[in-house]
Amino acid sequence: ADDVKLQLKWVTQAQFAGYYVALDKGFYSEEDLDVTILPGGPDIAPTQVIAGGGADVTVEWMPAALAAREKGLPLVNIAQPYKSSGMQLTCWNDTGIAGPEDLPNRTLGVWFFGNEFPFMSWMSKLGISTEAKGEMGVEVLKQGFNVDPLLQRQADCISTMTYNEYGQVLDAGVSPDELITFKYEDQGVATLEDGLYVLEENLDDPAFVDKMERFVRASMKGWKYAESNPDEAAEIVLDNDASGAQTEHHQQRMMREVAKLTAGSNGALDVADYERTVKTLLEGGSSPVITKTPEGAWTHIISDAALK
Amino acid sequence: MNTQTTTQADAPQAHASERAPEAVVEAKNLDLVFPTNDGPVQALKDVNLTINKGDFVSFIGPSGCGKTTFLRVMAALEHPTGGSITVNGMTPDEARKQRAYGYVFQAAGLYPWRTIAKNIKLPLEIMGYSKAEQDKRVEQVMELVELSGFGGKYPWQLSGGMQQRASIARALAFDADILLMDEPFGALDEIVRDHLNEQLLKLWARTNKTIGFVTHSIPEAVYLSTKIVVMSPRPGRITDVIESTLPRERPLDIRDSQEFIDIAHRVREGLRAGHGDD
Amino acid sequence: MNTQTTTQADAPQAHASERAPEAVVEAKNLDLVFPTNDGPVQALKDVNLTINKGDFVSFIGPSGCGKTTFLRVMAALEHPTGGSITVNGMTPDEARKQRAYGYVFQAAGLYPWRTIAKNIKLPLEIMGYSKAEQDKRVEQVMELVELSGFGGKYPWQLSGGMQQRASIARALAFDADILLMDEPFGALDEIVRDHLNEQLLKLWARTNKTIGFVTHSIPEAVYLSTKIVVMSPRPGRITDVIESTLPRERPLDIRDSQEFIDIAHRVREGLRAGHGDD
Amino acid sequence: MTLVFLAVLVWCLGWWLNSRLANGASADTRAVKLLVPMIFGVTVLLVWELLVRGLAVSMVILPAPSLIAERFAASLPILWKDLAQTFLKGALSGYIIGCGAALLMAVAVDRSDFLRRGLLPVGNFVAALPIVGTAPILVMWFGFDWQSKAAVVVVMVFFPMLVNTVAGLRETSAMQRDLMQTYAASYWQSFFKLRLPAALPFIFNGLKISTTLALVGAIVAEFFGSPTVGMGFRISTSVGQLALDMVWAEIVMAALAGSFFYGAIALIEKSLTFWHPSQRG
Amino acid sequence: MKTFLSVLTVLAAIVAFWYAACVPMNIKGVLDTAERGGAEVMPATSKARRDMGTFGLVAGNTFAIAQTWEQDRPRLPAPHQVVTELWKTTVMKKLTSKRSLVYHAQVTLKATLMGFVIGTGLGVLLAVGIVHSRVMDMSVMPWAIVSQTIPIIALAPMIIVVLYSIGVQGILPKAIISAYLSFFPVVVGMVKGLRSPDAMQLDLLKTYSANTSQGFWKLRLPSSMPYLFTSLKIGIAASLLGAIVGELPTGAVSGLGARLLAGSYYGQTVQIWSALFAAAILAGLLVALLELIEKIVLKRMGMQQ
Ligand SMILES: Nc1ncnc2c1ncn2[C@@H]1O[C@H](COP(=O)(O)OP(=O)(O)OP(=O)(O)O)[C@@H](O)[C@H]1O
Ligand SMILES: Nc1ncnc2c1ncn2[C@@H]1O[C@H](COP(=O)(O)OP(=O)(O)OP(=O)(O)O)[C@@H](O)[C@H]1O
Ligand SMILES: Cc1ncc(C[n+]2csc(CCO)c2C)c(N)n1
Ligand SMILES: [Mg+2]
Ligand SMILES: [Mg+2]
Repeated sequence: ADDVKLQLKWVTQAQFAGYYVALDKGFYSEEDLDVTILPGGPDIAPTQVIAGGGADVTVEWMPAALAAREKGLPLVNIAQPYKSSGMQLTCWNDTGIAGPEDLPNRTLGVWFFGNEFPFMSWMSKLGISTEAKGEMGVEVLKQGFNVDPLLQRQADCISTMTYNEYGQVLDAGVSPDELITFKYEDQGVATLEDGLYVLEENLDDPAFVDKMERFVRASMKGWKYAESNPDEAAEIVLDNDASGAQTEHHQQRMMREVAKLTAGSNGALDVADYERTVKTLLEGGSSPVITKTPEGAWTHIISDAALK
Repeated sequence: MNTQTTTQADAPQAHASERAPEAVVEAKNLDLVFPTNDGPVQALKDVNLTINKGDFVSFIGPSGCGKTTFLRVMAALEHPTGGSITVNGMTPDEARKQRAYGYVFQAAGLYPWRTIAKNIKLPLEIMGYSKAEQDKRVEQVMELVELSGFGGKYPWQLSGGMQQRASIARALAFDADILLMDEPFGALDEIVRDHLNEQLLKLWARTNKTIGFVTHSIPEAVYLSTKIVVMSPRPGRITDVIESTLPRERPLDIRDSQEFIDIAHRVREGLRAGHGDD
Repeated sequence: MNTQTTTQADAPQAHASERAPEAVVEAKNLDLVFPTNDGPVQALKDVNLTINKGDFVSFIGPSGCGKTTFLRVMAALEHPTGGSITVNGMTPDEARKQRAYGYVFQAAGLYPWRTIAKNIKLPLEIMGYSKAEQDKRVEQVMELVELSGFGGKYPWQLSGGMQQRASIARALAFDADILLMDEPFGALDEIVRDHLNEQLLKLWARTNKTIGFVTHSIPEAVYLSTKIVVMSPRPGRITDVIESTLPRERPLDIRDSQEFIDIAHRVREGLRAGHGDD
Repeated sequence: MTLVFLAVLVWCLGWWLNSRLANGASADTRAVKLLVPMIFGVTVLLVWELLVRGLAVSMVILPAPSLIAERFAASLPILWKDLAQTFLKGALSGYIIGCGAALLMAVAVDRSDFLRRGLLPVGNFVAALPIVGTAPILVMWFGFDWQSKAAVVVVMVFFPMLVNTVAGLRETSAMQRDLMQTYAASYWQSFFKLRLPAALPFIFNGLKISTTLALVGAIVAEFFGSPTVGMGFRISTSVGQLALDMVWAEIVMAALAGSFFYGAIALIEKSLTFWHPSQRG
Repeated sequence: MKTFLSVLTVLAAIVAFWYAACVPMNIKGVLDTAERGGAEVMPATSKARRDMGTFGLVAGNTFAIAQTWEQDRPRLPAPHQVVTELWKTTVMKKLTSKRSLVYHAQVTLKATLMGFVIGTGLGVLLAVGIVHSRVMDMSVMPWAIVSQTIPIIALAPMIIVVLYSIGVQGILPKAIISAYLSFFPVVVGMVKGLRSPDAMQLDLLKTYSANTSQGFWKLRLPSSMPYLFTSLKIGIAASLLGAIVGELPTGAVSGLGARLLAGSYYGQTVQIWSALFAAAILAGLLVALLELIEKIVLKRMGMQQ
């Protein structure tokens, strides 16, 4: 069997259910693959891991991948299981925030570590400075791993994923009508999340391309299975979580929300989505993530072959 | 061995006829046992001793016989496990609170972060002497022990003997009633020793201090003391107490007198007996 | 002051007529300056001395006159800043490599993690004696310094005097040609001291070692030595070298002879002169 | 490959030069004492540069020192802002509060045998709490700004400092204490005249350990939430952007600031504990 | 015995203070929950409460005090919550279960011990080199200090990636990070210890013309023993911290670090605290073990009175 090492963007959770399902259901071994899934975490930059040869393929958000490409690490998108973005800004209703125009003079929690680019683009589009609080500026906090800043009211708004942190806020006893959320999709600044990326040079190797074809095929099979069997998928994720910290309830809900985001994708990258992402990123204000339109940042060779 | 009881019983009375003696230290059936991990060590056993005001008492005996320990008991640095001891009619602890003691340790024990002058000044600072008085006294005692000019040096820059002299100066700088000295002159040569012996006698005569003095030198003990306590080890006890018949005024050449030689002889015999014991 | 040069120049010749002297230590115009932060200290100045094989040389002088320093120079523990010194015709460093020295320090300096017996064994281990030989020798020297039975104790379980005796035993345990002793008997009482003096003389007679000996006691220096070096401080220099006319066989009561008293007198005068100097 | 060979050569050369200097006649001069570690450092940097170039190591894994230096020079204003936030506000205030509180506590602990016996084991336990766990809690309690970083630093430096000071205050010899007893010195007299000076070498030991802990603690705490300025913030964001040259520029800044801090404390130590055998050399 | 009593008293005081602290720390969360549950709260809205002092809130809502010790996601969990969680995740779980703290502790312990061995071994060797070679002393020591001013948490991911790229993975990268943290205290302590013999002790060996290795084995090493153990005790605690830090960039899949992170990720404060305590207890056990060895060794050497 061929070895494949997959580096995830974050810890083991239903966000990556498709891969775990493919592994657990034997979809990978059917394709004669021996897949190792490497969980990520707050201290892991998947792009760095793949650059160091620690993985063959990685799950990454497109802004980070394109940024890495500009830094001289030629990552190529070979498949895009997530059709739409799950990122949003979640605020307390009682702070008086009703629309984006109310954001100035607020304190907002934002994820950094390569995940700040969509937010920066959005702010720049709104003409809001992220340097300091004021009439036309917001105070930005580097948000940690959890939703405490919102619950403790250290921030008026924080970044959440529809499938994860938002649920955690609700789990803390907050009811949805206490909150107001701004989906990046709705604001027109959505960027592609959770694509599969490999190093460009590897694509010259037919054996590697063949391996990836089979990998994408099996992964998509896993994703579709997970979409239709969310509870079983959540169970599989739980079985694979070595930290023993995840709860069933949370993973089941996450799986359902994730299914909404992956539903529209068959695995192939939609070029229109790609171009919208690039456009958003190029407009990223004073210090844009990427400064010029990337070339060759994606390929359909693999998805085409895999999905035919 | 039984000279002990007789001598001691007689002594105070003998003196009493001359002038009314005032007991400064009274030890009765003193015992002191150190608990160590390989069994208890009896450092002092059944020690009885009276020291009168103005006495100059020397302690002599083989090493390990408890001289240091007895001095420490007097200064309330060690507490007896049996018997009783009073100093000026109080417990040693109370006496210490009244700053009755000047103590010279067997090793110099200067503070390395203070210069010699500042080391000597230490007790004066603690006892709240005025700045001017402090400087005056430091000057005086440094001269007494022949260390003038070394005030600004740190202890490690001095030879062993010089350090020891500094520690003597430190004990003389303030007016303690009772001066306890543990082999203060051990590291000094004979000339300095003679000089310091003379100075010490002068000081004693002038101030009427009570002095407890440990030494290994028989001539030194005889020359200085009004009372010589001979001790023997394992367990540490007093084997002889010799009342000196020498006058209080003692020129250095008194050491050639027959009386001196007789006393020295008696001390030596006592010592030898102690050594034979073990 | 000029006794120095004459005595020294004469001495080797005077001896030479009796038996062929073999120079073990030869110091010529030796200078030693310690650099300290408040200026240099001249510890030795223009020291000239010859020590012959089998000599017993005592160094006596006020504290701080450089006795320890000179002993350390001989043992290559300190390096002179001027002049020259040879030991057995070599530099002290080379002599040390040949394990020519036994050294007793001014303080006992026992290793706290070794028992008394193991402390004495230390040099034997280093010099590669056999196990059996080590045990035999430790037994012997412990007896010599009257410490038999204390072999299993740790240093802190002994009084100061006992520790000092252990350190003497340590230096005697191996066959060094040259024995250097820095106030070895300072902390001992007269009886033990007399005993150890006798033992040391016997050992010296038997082994024909060359001995350098620092003491503050005039009688001790006279009783033990074939040559007495009187030093004076600031700067440290030799003021007198006295060749003893006493026979090599010396019973304890030789100390009452006129010859003894005369030599002692000359030493005392030399010492007094050194003190007057500063 | 020639570059790799050159690296080996440079290493040998540097070592040889240092051996000559350190064992030479002027080894004790101030200049040589500075020069030797400098040469060592330069050698390491050269070897690094040559190896990275020789083995064609990707810049996103380990950038060459020359690139780092370039980035450092180009980003001085940012580096300075980050330093002010993390070092001056977070680390330094935490250091002062933590060490000061530990000193006071040490005096209390030292006065009472009961406290010493009871508090020290508990203190050792608290000292063993891993910072990775305490930092998020303290960020939650004290907010995102420098106050929470200072709190992390306080927790980190408090117990090393306490343990050292308590040990130092007990360091006096029996004879030194006995001397004070014969003077019937009061507690505070013997504290200021004997125990404090005697404890100084230990106190400085604690202060020196704490300098390295303080900066590292403040930086680590920023990983768990911070405003958008600070060395830890910059490092974690830059890693995400694969701006490894910036990461290393911050690390260099941290090392510079930390070493400077350590050096300053060591200098004060030298002037206050000149009498201690370890300083007399 | 006396020690035990004192520790107990201090502990009791701390626990009492801890419970008291829970009240103001958690009151806002409790009141928010209560408000959502329809209870009468003073003041009524969360926004108004945000601007009020905690003690005012406590005074106004005394009914809520008991609940501050029972919250699900408290800002400060009450002692019994932590103890219960510890109990549940150690004694009540199978040792091999992923939810057992014992399992995670054992994962961390392996890396810790390996790092400790590497770190102390390296530290001792370095110290020996520094004491015996002036070049080492002058050139390495300052850089050893500099190495400790580098934030390891920033370096750890890079160490892992670099090691990964040369094919080293598994427990070793974690152990190396752990060693990086533990070598320094050992170097410093051992250098001090190996230099602790006083001038006279060194001079004595000189008069015997003992060679360097004899000086090392017979004098320097024995006199460094107390220092060695002190630094070993600091070193093992540092190793544990290093292993935990090293767990983060390896995906934090198991080990106490993973538990800490997961707890933090999901805002499970009780879980964080219990993992924290588990780490501290583990450190305590390791230090206690070293202390025992120290006692035995020093007693054997006659250095303890
Ligand atoms: N702290 C202690 N613990 C155990 N034993 C002790 C202690 N102090 C002294 N001893 C023992 O008590 C006895 C008396 O000791 P002390 O120091 O009083 O003797 P000394 O007469 O002063 O001897 P030296 O002339 O050698 O100074 C000795 O056997 C000694 O070993
Ligand atoms: N390491 C040193 N640094 C500076 N000065 C020193 C050092 N060692 C000794 N001295 C000085 O050198 C002089 C001679 O000292 P030395 O120890 O040789 O005297 P000594 O004759 O042995 O005295 P003592 O009888 O008191 O032991 C003294 O003035 C002393 O202060
Ligand atoms: C330090 C840190 N950086 C980024 C994220 C955000 N993040 C990375 S993957 C992912 C998907 C949701 O699980 C999210 C939100 C975080 N949480 N913590
Ligand atoms: Mg004594
Ligand atoms: Mg001397």
